[in-house]
Amino acid sequence: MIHSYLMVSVILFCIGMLGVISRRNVFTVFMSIELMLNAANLAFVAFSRLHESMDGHVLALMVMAVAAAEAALALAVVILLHKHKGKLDTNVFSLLKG
Amino acid sequence: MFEHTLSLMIFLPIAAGLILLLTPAGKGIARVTGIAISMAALILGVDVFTKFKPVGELQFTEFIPWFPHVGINYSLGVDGISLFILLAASVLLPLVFLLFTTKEKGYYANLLIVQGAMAGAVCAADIILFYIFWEIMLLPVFFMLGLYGGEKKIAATLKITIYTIAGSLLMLAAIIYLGVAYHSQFGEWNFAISKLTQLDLNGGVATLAFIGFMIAFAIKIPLFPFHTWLPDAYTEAPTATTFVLSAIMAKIGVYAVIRMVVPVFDEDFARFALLLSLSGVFGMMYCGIAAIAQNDIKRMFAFSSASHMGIIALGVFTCNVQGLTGSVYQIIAHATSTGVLFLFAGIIEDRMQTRKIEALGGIAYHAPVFALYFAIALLASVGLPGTSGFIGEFLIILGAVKFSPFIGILAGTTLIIGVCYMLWMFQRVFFEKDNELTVTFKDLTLKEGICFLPVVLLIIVMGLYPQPFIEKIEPAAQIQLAHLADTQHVQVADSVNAQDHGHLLELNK
Amino acid sequence: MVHLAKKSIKKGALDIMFADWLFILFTVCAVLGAAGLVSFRHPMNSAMSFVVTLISLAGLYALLSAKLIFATQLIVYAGAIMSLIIFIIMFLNIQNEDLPVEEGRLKNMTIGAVLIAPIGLFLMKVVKQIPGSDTVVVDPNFGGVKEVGQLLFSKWLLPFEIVSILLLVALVGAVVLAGKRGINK
Amino acid sequence: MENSATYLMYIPLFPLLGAVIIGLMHVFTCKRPIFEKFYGIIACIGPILSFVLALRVFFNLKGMPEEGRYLIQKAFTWFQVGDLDVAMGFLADPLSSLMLLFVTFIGSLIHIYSIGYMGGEKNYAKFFAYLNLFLGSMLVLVLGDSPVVMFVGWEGVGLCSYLLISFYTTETENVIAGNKAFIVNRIGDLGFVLGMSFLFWAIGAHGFDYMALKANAHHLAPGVALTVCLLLFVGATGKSAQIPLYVWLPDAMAGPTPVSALIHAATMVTAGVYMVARFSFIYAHVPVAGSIVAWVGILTALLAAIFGMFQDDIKKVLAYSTVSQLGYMFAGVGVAAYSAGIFHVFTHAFFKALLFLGAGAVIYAMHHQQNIWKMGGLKKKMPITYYTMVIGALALAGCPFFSGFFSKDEILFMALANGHWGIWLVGVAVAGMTAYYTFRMIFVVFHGEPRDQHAYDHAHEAPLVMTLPLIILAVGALFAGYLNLPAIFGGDQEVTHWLAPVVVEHHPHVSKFVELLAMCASIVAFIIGIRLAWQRFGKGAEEPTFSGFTEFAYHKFYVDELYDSVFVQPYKRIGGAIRNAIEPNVTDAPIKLVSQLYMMVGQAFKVFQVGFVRVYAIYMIVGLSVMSLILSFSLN
Repeated sequence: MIHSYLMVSVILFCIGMLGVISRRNVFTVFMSIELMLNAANLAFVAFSRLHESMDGHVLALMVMAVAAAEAALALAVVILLHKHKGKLDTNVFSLLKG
Repeated sequence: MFEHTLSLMIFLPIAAGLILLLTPAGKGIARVTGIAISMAALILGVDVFTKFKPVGELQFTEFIPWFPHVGINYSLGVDGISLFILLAASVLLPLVFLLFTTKEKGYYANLLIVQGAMAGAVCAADIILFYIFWEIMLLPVFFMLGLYGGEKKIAATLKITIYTIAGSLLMLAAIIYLGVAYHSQFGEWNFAISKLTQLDLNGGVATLAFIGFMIAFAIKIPLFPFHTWLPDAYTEAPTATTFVLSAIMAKIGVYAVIRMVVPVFDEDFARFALLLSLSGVFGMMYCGIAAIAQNDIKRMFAFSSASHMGIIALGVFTCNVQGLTGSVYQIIAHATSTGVLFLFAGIIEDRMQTRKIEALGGIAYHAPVFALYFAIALLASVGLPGTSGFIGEFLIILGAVKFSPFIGILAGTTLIIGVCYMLWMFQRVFFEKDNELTVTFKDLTLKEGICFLPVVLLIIVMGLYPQPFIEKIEPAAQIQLAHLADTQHVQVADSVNAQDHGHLLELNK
Repeated sequence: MVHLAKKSIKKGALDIMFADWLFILFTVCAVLGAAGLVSFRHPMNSAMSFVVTLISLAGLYALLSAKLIFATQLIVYAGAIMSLIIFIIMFLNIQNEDLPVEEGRLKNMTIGAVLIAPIGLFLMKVVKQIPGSDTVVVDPNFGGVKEVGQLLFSKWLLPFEIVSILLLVALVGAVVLAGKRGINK
Repeated sequence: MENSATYLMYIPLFPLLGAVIIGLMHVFTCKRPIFEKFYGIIACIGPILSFVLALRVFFNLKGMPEEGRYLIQKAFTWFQVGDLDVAMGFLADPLSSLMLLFVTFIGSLIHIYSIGYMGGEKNYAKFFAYLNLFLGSMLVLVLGDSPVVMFVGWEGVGLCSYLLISFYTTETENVIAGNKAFIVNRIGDLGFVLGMSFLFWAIGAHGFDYMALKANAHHLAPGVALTVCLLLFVGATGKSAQIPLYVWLPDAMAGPTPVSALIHAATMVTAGVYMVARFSFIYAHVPVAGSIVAWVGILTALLAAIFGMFQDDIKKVLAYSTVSQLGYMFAGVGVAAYSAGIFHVFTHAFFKALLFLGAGAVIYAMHHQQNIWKMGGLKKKMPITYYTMVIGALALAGCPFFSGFFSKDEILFMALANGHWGIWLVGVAVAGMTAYYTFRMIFVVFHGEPRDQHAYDHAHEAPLVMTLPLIILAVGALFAGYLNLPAIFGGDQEVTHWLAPVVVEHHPHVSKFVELLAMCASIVAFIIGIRLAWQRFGKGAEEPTFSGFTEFAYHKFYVDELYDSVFVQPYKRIGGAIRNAIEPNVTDAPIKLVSQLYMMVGQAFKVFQVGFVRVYAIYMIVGLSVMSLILSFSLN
């Protein structure tokens, strides 16, 4: 029973990864990351149910807090980048080149 | 004063340095802090020296469990060998803070950290603790060299980094091997140096560990083929850093050999002693000959320093008490003579804006006090009797003759080689005709003269009345050699049937 | 306890059926939403489809008796965070020409899927090997606000405080990053 | 303890203190000089006080029974490591007391002379500081009660010699001469140090002072004893300018003349002879070593005498004659005639100091002209100098009844008596050559017509502070020989008896006839030498030109050039090679290799650094994917 939930978690996680690596739109990439976080949350809750302990719930809460913080920062960065370059393409931002 | 004197000597400068780095203090405050802290360390050092009893065991011990389940503890202590390196550091470093006024805050902070870490490295009685301080000690040197060095500072920093990191890694591997060996022999974890000396190490892996240790320390000393980082680093580093490197840090390499390699790897040490001493002697001759061809005064001193370190290291490898005591004594003598010579070279560089020997000349006519101080340090460096340099050099040669007459004769050539390049340099810098540049040379100011006076007097006092120092060193030297002596007795006894024994071992396999 | 377990088995037949249906519904919605998220070209469409996923996930949480999480998922995630994202998308007023040209999107996604497939398969394999008991009815208060709250403020107090600092840092960071006016204009 | 004396340490201490005081005064007043004679007078106090103390030592010793005739003072433990226990100790026995007496006496005289000679010099105070330091070191050398303490003085005098040779530091040649002296001395010191080391490991464990060493000397194995003797002798050749290390002494004449007189004629250079006599308890056991010492000595005497015959610098002539006389001394101690050797040291100190000081007066009068072919006829202008120098020259040349005659003859006679025919023959020949070159110098300088009229007109007799020491030394050169009058002249060889408790020697019985014959041979050689000199130079002669062998000898057999090309140049060239070739290419190779390796690997990996975040994520995924594949298979 729990296994099905975990399977869903895995599927969502993989879709999130796919979004991160195959899309160039900043927003889509960002939301894909959020999706991966949610998939992890689902796994936490599922395990919590399995072990009948609520630590997983607490962790899920924390992940949400982190996601909120990440959203705030990431969106700020997106705004900044959009102001600088006027584009939402991740390929425009290639400052990491060695 | 109280029971944590050593900890205070270690952590006071480190803490002060870190605070300086983290706060927006100006360079004036940094320098005043440096003077205050190094003076405090000097007072503590003198306190330790006066309370030190001339026996061989560790004194002023401190012990705080740190990771007791793996046998790593915070344990400190000094014996007659580490005492003097500790003292050299605390006596000489105030000079640096007093004399060099133009540096930035980060420089003073780094110097303070180095001072604390060096004290830690020589006081550590636990090998892991030693390793930690050893690494802390090296870090600020990279910064000082890389940030405040001369023209080719990056290349020099790169060289010293590659060498010392390689050495450190080998040493770490060897330390871990020692811990594991102790665990397998005694069934518990322990990294205290005094415990590790009880290990019975033989076999290929032990030899590898020995080589690991020796390479790490040979790089630091530096012994002959590992010396190439030295001329560049010493030449490019700012004066005070060169001073710290040559006067104290190189000595910690020798100290580590005496303290860790000799008692722990007694058998391997005895086996490799001839090779090592050859390396020491050859390094002495090689660097001494190279020194004569240098036209940069600092680079010449760098080679001279390497040459002397070869002789100092040789004293350790002779495996007898005269050589070892001479070596420790020479450590202090060399710190006061060559270290001070580097400071003098710095003064010349500051005033003349050049280090080229050809560009100088006739300084003695315009700066008699400076010339006098310089000459005294130089004579100590060439080992003239009546100065500190002679006692150590004589004892080392004496020990080397006992160890092997051939090595002894080669070691004796240091008397000639040293004097050749030193006199030639002195002639071209201080004598002959002065030129437009050197006419403007200002003699030492009153402050500089007073700062250097104690060191110059120390050179002479240590030459005329060395016994108070030697009586503290000798018992410790005897203890370090005790293991070695046992080993040699066993070897002599075993040498007759060693071959049969070997066959038996193979059969058993 | 034995009594309770028996009761759950007896009563279970009908409940399980219903819960299974719900599970299937939520799962399909979540996966479809996620698929939409990664495949739509315009971020607005992606965001809307992501909202579907989030709400479905909230349903799944409810099925797992995580009441507090169910509520926070709806309020904080689907509510606050998503509205923030949508707000920003609308704020930037993204037109079609602003979007990056992604011609080989399908090809990319296929290759990506091939790359990711082994990871997914491996994870599934791991999941299958987790020793799981069949559903046991839990305490009715499991996952309630009070219980989770007590746990949060006793055992997890320190991490909780650290997270609060993290939020503060994020707040300051966002202000600093986005608050700069007139850069590069 | 009756043999302890607490005043011994003050003998070297007085001049050393003087050196410190004058040195400090010089440092603080060199910018604003004060009345210069002041320094000179302070400088003279130390040596004179030491001389008084030396007299006290002498009379104390004389009052003691012959067997226990020594005074000892252990000031403090110098250093003690393991078995090695060295005290800062001083020992006065007949040998050192004799040395003490003439070192302090001649030292004092030369200090007084220098007050006049150095007048008007720029670094007047510095000169006296060095001179005092030298005398202090020399006294440490003489008084040291163990080889190590002796070595302190040994190196100390070497240092002062360096400082004083290169005293006029603005001229590069002077500094180079100083360097040469110091470095060559250091080569000898290496022998000394090694000799000490071998000696210590052989018999030093029960005490490393002369008393203990002498008591244990019979434990020495013959091979070790020979090694020790030869190594110590290497030290002696350095300090006392013997083959092969004699080359520094002629160059050392670059220093001021009083320095040449004190250091390079009377005292320091005889330290080697003193040292061999000190260690006579070892040399006596190893006749082979003694023969080597004697032969090296007599060959040096011959070589230096040949060179001396062709020099044109007045001081160089005297320098080579010093080398030559030192050779005699070594021949003496080598044939186990220690007292004769030391006696020659004693007389030589007088007449050679006298000659140097006289030469100094001449140079002073001629305004620092040293070439004898620019002088001539000075007899009328400088009568005191002339007559005192003639006395000195007669003593040097071994004229009968002058001091040099007795001491030199004693050596030659002892060589003959101990069966060293060859040494005796060479010695007699050298005696003739000595007479020749000494009087060649006297005749050219003082007789004939002035060759440089201008300089001659300005020449004048030296002031009293300079002539007074000359006269005193002349008296010494005349009568010092009578202290050890051999039995054949009715004397009872007082010096030999005085030294007998210290040095180990035996006196073979030889018939009076042989003794007389040997003496006649010496006298004949002396007469031939002086006659030849008179014939050639007595009535004035022009500067000769050299060809063939004489040219070869004039250039000192090109030994300096040989040493330069065999030792100095290769040394510098190796240094240069290390600097230019080995350091950058060989020893730096590993580190260059490492950094190049890093560069190459870095270049290789640069390809992957495209700069797109997404691509980095893809790398990560690829890694994860591969790991997953592997793990999936391994999970089965």
